[in-house]
Amino acid sequence: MHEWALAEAVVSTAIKVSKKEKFKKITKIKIKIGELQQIDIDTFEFLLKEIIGNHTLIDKAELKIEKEEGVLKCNVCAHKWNFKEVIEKLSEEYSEAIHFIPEVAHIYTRCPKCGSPDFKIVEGRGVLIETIEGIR
Amino acid sequence: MHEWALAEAVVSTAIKVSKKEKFKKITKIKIKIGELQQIDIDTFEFLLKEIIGNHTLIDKAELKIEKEEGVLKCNVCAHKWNFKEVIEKLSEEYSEAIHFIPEVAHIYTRCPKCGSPDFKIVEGRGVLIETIEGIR
Amino acid sequence: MDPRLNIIDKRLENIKRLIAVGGGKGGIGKSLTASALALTLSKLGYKVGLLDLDFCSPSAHIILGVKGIYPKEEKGIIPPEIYGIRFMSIIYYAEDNPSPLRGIDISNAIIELLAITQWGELDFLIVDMPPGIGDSILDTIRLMKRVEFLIITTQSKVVLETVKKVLKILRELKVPIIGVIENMRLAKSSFVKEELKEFNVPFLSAIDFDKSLEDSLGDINKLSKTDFVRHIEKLVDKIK
Amino acid sequence: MDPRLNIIDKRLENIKRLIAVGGGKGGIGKSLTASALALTLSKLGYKVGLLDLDFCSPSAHIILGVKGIYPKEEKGIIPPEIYGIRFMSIIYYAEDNPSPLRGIDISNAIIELLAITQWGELDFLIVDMPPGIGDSILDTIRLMKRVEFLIITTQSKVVLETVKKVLKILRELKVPIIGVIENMRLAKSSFVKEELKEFNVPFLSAIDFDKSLEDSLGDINKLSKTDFVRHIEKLVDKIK
Ligand SMILES: Nc1ncnc2c1ncn2[C@@H]1O[C@H](COP(=O)(O)OP(=O)(O)O)[C@@H](O)[C@H]1O
Ligand SMILES: Nc1ncnc2c1ncn2[C@@H]1O[C@H](COP(=O)(O)OP(=O)(O)O)[C@@H](O)[C@H]1O
Ligand SMILES: [Mg+2]
Ligand SMILES: [Mg+2]
Ligand SMILES: [Mg+2]
Ligand SMILES: [Mg+2]
Ligand code: NI
Ligand code: NI
Ligand SMILES: [Zn+2]
Ligand SMILES: [Zn+2]
Repeated sequence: MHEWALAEAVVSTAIKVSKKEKFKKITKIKIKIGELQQIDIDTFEFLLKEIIGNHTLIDKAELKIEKEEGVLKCNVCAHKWNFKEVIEKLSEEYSEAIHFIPEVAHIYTRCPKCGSPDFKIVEGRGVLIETIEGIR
Repeated sequence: MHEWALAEAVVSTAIKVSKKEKFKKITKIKIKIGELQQIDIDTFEFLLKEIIGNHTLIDKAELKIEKEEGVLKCNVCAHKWNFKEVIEKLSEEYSEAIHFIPEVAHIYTRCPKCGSPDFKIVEGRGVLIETIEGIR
Repeated sequence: MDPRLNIIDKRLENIKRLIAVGGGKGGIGKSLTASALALTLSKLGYKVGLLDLDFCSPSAHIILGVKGIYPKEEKGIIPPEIYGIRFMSIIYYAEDNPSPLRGIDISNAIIELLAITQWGELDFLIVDMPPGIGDSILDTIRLMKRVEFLIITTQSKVVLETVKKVLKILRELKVPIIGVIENMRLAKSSFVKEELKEFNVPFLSAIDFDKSLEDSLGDINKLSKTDFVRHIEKLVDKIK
Repeated sequence: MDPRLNIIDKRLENIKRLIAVGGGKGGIGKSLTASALALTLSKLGYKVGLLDLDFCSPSAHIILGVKGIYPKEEKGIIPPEIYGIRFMSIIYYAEDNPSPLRGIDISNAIIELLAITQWGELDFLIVDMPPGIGDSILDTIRLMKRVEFLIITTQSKVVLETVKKVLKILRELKVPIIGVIENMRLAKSSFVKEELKEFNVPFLSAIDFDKSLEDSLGDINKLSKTDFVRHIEKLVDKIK
């Protein structure tokens, strides 16, 4: 469960933001999980709930977690593709490596059109916080 | 007039796009010139007109050239500032270097708040084409 | 918002000292120094971590002969221990494949590693830097806020020119500089000392060029007996 | 739309051959080879350009002793000539200041240089590559479409491991590889040849480690008389 470390990062961020915004209570956190990181949403929610349970500031927060499609764009031929198209062909070992460090997608996958490893991860890389809501 | 090389790049791009779009005539080109590159708009327009004069595909195109403010954002302290704030304090030599290669702003300027050279050029770097319009 | 940036301080909070081994140029002995330093400190009984941040040419695992170990998953990733050193490197995920990573990817991978690695308590985290004054060093300075630099140089004009640039930028940014090691010395000369005088940084050691060093790479017993490691053992008092 | 990307082909169209000198690692003699090669080809009467793409540790100007020259502005920038070589480097704009450029900035600066430099007619453009498999090499491959690579290595395990990665990625991307030069040889050995056998690339030369080479850097007369340059002169037939 290395995901725990990322869930803790989300909670840390929420607490930091709420201090800045002077929230008495955090009511809602919206999170996007990029496809490249291949994190199971239910697992992540479970871990998050466990961690926020220890903080009264945030323990009642509604968690909204959504998947974000992995979109890649080739710097050579400008082709755009979805991570789904390439993940299926990957061995478990390689897809696990991408799970830990999404950038190794440049090592184990290629532009489906021209074969280049030189592409941008446009969206859907990893865990992002969209919004944090609270009451003052 | 090293700007000529960039003006030629604009015209090359317009011709390339019009081939793809099957334009018979290019009617309008909208260009943004980022502040970091410190290119005089009238000069650039003059050079552009000279170059498009040689191509019937584009010689009647309306040119719309606008300045884009140089916006920088610090990766360390998240401060945002405008290139105008720092350019005034620069020697002519350094600002000319930035005119040629805007990235050397990282060498000769710093985040006004924390002093870091580690900042993003958010916008206003150099010459960009916004739109190319034509008739088929 | 990138949540990872807000957990890195916590991941590093139980590390007493963060020492990056740099110099800006490649091929000057940064990886050898970082590896030898980690090894020496570990032998002295300190709790030591070694982080190889050179994603294109990771070398510490070759120098130390690391093979067949892999991090454990437990509330993050736990670096496996080798010779008492908690060792973290891109090789666990990249193996020996080419890593065609642009700067943005290097930066993202560094942030990820720092956010998910559970170092635990350490006396020293030694960071083996890649060449360049790019994403890796900028992120090291930005994210490992207490980092100190140990600078390697050689007598070469081209190396010194770059080392001076690194010293200049570290000084400007008020990043602590532990000192300079002159490596691969071919002849006694005060050239390096004089060239770096203006920076007023401690000159820690001069290590001779050692033809037989290469042969000891990957073999911890041979390595421990080299002049190189002996030099590092001697200068470690000035660091710890 | 970035207009610069659509003019680079035109800027390079009157250059017969584009040769990048690489190897992935630092400190293996890429800059020395690139400089010596440019010099040798120029002496042979070819029209030669030299482009230093190492923005953090630019070295070609130090090796060749370039000083006090600056490009002319004329429908772009025209590289000044030195020893018959049209020489382009970040130093005209960065001088000897530290260049804290992230990958995105390096990429942008490369694109700018390629878009505004008017090389004119050249038989050879020699490109001195920085270490790494990052923005510089990816942009070189992407933007200089006809580029061929000349690969430098040493006998070192850590160097070879990286050189193999570079060869792997070049082979995969079908970028022509002119051959490999083994540099800084300390002892005769077939180690390098054997390690690189699988890549089936021409082995061009083995250049010994030369203690006195350093002393000739910056002095074109001394440099021309070194064993290093003599080796390059001999192998140039296999390249041109
Ligand atoms: N004192 C020395 N004598 C001889 N060879 C050395 C010495 N220090 C380093 N080397 C060799 O130089 C090469 C580069 O060393 P490395 O530590 O990988 O440098 P860097 O990390 O700075 O690129 C290696 O082959 C190493 O064996
Ligand atoms: N054959 C050689 N013998 C001795 N020193 C060498 C040799 N080749 C290169 N060097 C030295 O190695 C250092 C690095 O060379 P350089 O060309 O700058 O490498 P790179 O461009 O790969 O970083 C320089 O100090 C140079 O003088
Ligand atoms: Mg190294
Ligand atoms: Mg291997
Ligand atoms: Mg070099
Ligand atoms: Mg100087
Ligand atoms: Ni996991
Ligand atoms: Ni100009
Ligand atoms: Zn592609
Ligand atoms: Zn700042």
